[in-house]
Amino acid sequence: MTNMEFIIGKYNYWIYIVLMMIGFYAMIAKRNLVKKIVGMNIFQTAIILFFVSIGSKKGGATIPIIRAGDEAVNAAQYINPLPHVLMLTAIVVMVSTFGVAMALILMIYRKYRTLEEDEILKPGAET
Amino acid sequence: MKLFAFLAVVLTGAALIYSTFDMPDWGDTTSPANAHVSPRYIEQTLNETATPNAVTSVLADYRGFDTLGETTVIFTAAIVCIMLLRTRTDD
Amino acid sequence: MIWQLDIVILVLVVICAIAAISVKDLLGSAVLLGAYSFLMCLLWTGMGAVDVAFTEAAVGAGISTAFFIAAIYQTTRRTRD
Amino acid sequence: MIKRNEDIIIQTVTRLLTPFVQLFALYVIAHGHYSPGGGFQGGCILAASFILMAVANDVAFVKRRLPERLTTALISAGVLIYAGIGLACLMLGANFLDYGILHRVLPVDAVKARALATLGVEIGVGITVMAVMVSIFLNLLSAGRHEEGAVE
Amino acid sequence: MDTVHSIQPVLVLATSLAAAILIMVTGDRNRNLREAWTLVAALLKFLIVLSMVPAVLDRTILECTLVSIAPGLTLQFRVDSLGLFFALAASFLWLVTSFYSIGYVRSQQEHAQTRYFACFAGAMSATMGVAFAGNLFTTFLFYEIITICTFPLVAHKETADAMAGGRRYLTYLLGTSVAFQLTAIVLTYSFAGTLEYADAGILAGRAPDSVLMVIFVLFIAGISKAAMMPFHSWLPAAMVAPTPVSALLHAVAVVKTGVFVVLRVVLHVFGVDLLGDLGLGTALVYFASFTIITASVIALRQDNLKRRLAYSTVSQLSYVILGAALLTPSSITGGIMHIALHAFGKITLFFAAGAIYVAAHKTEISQLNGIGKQMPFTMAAFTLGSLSMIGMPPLGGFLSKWWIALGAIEAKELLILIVIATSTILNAAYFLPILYAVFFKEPRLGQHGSAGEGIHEAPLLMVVPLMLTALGALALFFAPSVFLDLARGAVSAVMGGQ
Amino acid sequence: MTEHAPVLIIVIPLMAACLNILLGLWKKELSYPWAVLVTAVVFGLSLLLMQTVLSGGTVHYRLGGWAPPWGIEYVIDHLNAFLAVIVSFIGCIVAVYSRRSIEKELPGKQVYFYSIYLLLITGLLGITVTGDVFNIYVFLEISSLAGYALIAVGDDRAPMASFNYVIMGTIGACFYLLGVGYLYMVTGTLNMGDLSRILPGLSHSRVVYTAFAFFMVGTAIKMAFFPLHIWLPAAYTHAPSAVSAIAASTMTKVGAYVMIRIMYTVFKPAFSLEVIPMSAILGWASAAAMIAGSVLALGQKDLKRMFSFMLVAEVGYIVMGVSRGNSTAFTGAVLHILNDAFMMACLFLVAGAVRYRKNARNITDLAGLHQEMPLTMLALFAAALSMVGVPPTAGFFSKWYLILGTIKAGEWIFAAAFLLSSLLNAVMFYRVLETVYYTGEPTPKRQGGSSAAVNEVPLTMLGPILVMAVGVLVLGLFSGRIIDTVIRFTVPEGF
Repeated sequence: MTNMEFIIGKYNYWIYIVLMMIGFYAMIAKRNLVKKIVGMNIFQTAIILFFVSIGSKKGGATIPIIRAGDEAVNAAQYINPLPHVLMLTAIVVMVSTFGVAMALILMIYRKYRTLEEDEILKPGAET
Repeated sequence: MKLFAFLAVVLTGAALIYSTFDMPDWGDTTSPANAHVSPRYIEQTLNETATPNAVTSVLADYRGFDTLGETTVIFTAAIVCIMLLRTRTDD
Repeated sequence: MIWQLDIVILVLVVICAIAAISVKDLLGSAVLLGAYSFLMCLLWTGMGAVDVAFTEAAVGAGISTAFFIAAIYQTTRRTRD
Repeated sequence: MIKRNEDIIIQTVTRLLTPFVQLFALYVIAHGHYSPGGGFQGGCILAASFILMAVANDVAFVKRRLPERLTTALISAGVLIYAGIGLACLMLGANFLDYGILHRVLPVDAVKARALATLGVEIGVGITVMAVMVSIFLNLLSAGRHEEGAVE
Repeated sequence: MDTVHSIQPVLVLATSLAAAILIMVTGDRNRNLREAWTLVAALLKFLIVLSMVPAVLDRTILECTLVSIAPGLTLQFRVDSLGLFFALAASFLWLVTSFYSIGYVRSQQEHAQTRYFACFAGAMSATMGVAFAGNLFTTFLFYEIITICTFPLVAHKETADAMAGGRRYLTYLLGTSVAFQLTAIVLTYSFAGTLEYADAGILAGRAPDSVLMVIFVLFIAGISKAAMMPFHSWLPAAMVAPTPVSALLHAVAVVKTGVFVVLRVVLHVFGVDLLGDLGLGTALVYFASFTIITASVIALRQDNLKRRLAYSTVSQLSYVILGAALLTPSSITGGIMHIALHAFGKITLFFAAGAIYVAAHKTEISQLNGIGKQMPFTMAAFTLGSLSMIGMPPLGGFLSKWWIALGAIEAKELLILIVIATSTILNAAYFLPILYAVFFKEPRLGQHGSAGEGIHEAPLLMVVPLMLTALGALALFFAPSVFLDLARGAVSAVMGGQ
Repeated sequence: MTEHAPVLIIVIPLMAACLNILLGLWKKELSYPWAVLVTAVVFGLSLLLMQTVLSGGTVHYRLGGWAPPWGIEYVIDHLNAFLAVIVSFIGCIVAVYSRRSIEKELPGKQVYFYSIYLLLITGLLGITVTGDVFNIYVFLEISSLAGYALIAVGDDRAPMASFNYVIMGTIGACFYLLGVGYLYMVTGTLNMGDLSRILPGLSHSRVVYTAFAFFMVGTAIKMAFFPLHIWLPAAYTHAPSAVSAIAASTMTKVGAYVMIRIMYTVFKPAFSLEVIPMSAILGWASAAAMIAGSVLALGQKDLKRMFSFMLVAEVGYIVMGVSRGNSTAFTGAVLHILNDAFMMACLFLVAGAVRYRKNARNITDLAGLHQEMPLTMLALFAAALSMVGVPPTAGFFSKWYLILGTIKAGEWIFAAAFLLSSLLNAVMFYRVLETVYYTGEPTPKRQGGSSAAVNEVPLTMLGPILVMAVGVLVLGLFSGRIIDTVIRFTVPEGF
């Protein structure tokens, strides 16, 4: 395996890791609650990228919608639909979590009038 | 804190990249992920569910229960938001 | 997909992600997140995941951004990091 | 943005656009068998049309067309449709969600029954997703006070 | 030796357990009825225990398996000579103490009497459980229940002092039993595969010597109810309890449970032969000797009567362990006998201390000058009790010391003879001055100038029991037959009929 | 109906949650009886399921009629059924309890509360019965979302505690999902049975190692395993009482269940314990959890916070037992899942009752409560004994097996950690019980009749508390039978 082939074979995974780490960093290091949520979003999207990468097929495979009249369907011609299905579910989960987190942020803001974690955690910050 | 987080992230990332060396290549048609379970969905979706879009047939039929769960997740999210944000307590 | 385009999008995705978590304005963050999602859609379409891309376009770039902006509208745009 | 500004252009365009968006959403839901799309995507687009309305006009405008009690009911109704189809299979003697058995009550064979049931399921999902998205959005936008109509 | 299934041991437990429940249900509404439950249960219990004596003397073992919770963890009762010996002494003394308690709390108008009597009954029930336990698990179970039931009794006064004493009590007993005893039990189970007592021991040949030694040390450290030094300090601390509690629980139930469990471990878990082979017996002998001497020396310096008695108890308990650890038939007989003989003597002393407190409100020894004239009966009993402690014939205490000394000669541990002699001298040194002061010193004129006046005997309900136990200590010298037969039965069982 | 029980225990609470919303639009008062009814039915069904498993062995149920690995399959063996019975029972009891406390703590939100409560039960049961790794993720998210919400509606700092939980919970769930992805990548299947057939041949792939690591970290976060427990104490302290009770007693246990499934069903013991030194890693971490949890609990003033830290320690117990690699310790761990569910439920329910009646949160506020709430305090006493591990309460027996197991594995230090933790628990509960029984108003010397007015919580709260307290005692006596009939069969092959 040449270097180039190796890189082409893996670079998608590397990008997913980079994105995931960006999100991960935001989730644990950022002080602003909304930024944490943004990080969470990036994190989850990166995972979706990873799953989609698993399912992809090179060499002429097409989207998994079976052409009418195709009698003997050859699986190699179509992209693997299973990761897509899983990721549809994951997206829904993602947006649900996002909505809930936003609702929580609203609640927190109502109580503390700020979204900075260190200000919230100060004793007596409640209004 | 930030430095610690950065270090943790870099270390995790490095470990993950290391693990990619054993992965099947991107887009490999014969990788286990593409060869074990999924061919049946593609080959049989028309015969078994009369639905050309394999994603739809897997989503709503083969793995329909996942989708029921998914719908429940979003249902939960809605009820949660209503409960959390609702300031009125009457009605 | 043409691999050069693929690379460009990948680079843009990473830039958008970094920008989204580092801008000092949450509204800007929201928009950048939307852009990030949309670029992701392109990437996935390129890989043949049309359903996922479609959903992400509707959710990530659409509904999520709307939620985000609604929440910011109710709270604040300011952020210290 | 959400203030009741009398921007006539935006309001008019929205009013013109909304039916088409909604029609497209219904198409996406119904055509999920043959093209990308399905309940979830369609539901999102349907919700987007209402969100567009809320943004262009105000919350009360949407509330008149889609009262809160209705959205709440629809949220449940969608899930119930889905689970109900599953239970119907169970009642007819097959396993849960085994749509094939539905050919006993539908005028089609077992394979077609699966496709039809899939459509039913997608409709259920679509209803829920639409109602959920609208409900969450309106709640976020008005910070839980959208029953009162206009927001400050 | 045959084994018979019998529910008698369960009945023994059930009587006082039922009493505890009935006492709680009756509560303060009807105090006579509440006290009646105590008495009825005590009597019933004693009778049932007595009814088992003939069978056990016939070398029959009564067994009863209640419930098998898990392999090894079986709730099982087994009445053998040793257990019955302990049960007999304890149940008789409970009966006596019940009368005494009623007199005491009524005259003191103690608070929370319902709790007091309920816990009393519960503790007795658990003591019987230990006496009849057929395996280590059952023993441990009831051992813990005793601790928990007696805690409210120790802390009964609810003052800061009482709470501190109670806390120390609980810390030592619960702490050591969970940390050491439970570990030892777990280890025993994992090596021996069983927890049931056997006459020849269950650990022989099951584990490497070093592990056995560790287990032994854990056991001895874990059974802190036996008040071996350095785990003795809960006992003086627990003297904050009302006197009947100190009397019964700290002369009979709790501490005797401790030494009883040590006996069980020495005789039925390790077995005489194994301990002899490992040389652990000798180690324990010296350990016990140390406690005997040190505690006696400390007792010398105490002015508080109950504390002096407490240290005396610490010292005397180690006699039992000493007897067992010498591993000769005579010494073990002596050790076992000492459980009963010391109990009779010590309970008399505590009763007397309580009577003095009730009648004269005096707690310090230095206040007791000349009190013998005001309270002749009490102090006569006190004299008998202390003489028994010292080991003067014709009192019971002499017998056990005699046998232990014999055992020491058999085991060729002449040093132990010296220990016993020293201890006897020390005993005399801390008891005789009391007697002298009580009978021969003139009452010191107090600030009120009315010393000695208005002091007379405590209520009859208290004096009669203490006379009874004092006479018991006397009678046991002349007629130890039942106890002696049981003790010999126990010894012959573990020594293989030597 | 019997053959559909596996799916009905999921679908019934799910549909009931939806119907509850519709019912709520009509009559709000119906929510509570509806929730109790549904949870009771679910409990009945789970018992039925248990019966089926006991008599006929493992139950397989194909959803949608598709054969695995193409469709989703429910596989219910003794472990699943055991967990389902625990979850549904506690769910039912806490539902009964919740009426008054929710009326007080969440006025006007009962309809939504009970819907989300039912969804929580749905999610937890879904995790326990499914045989598909991705399906677990979906139900994990249902239960997590419900959990976030239920915690967020608690008292003052609850929203922030819940937010931290959202962040941690999402990381956990995402790691789990990544684990699923990595496994899918190298095996191409999501079915547990199928995975366990394929994985042994791949035991030297770095991808599989990574997947395993992701699974472990993900479940560790979900079950609040030290040192990833940081979200838990704040969350359970500030949640409404009924929520703390159900969450503390079931959510961590279900997390532990997932860990067991991953370690021993998906990956085989040969991989989890030999190829990867998981036994040592988890052993030391859980020893740290036991000690740290107990020590931290020692420093707390708030009752619920103290219990939360104890929960962290208890999770350590369970993981210790699971990771020892012998059947004795494993039996102890599974038994402890049951016992701990009861103990924790009892403790948190008591804390809730105290808060309901006295509006008290701190240990010092318990002073002298034994006169006012004698039965509640008796329940606290029973649970405390069990936590310390005094026989014959349930806690003793699971600890017995756990300690025996560690000794069997020759790990003396871990056995010592158990004892130390028990001792610390004893100190802690001594403090609490001393406050309850020996401080406060001095008792009058003579009590004529009822001196201190007994002022117990209402029957709907007291009943569940007493059920739990009695349960702690009864389970102790029956633990041998439970082990013989159920737990014996849960021990994975290869031990």
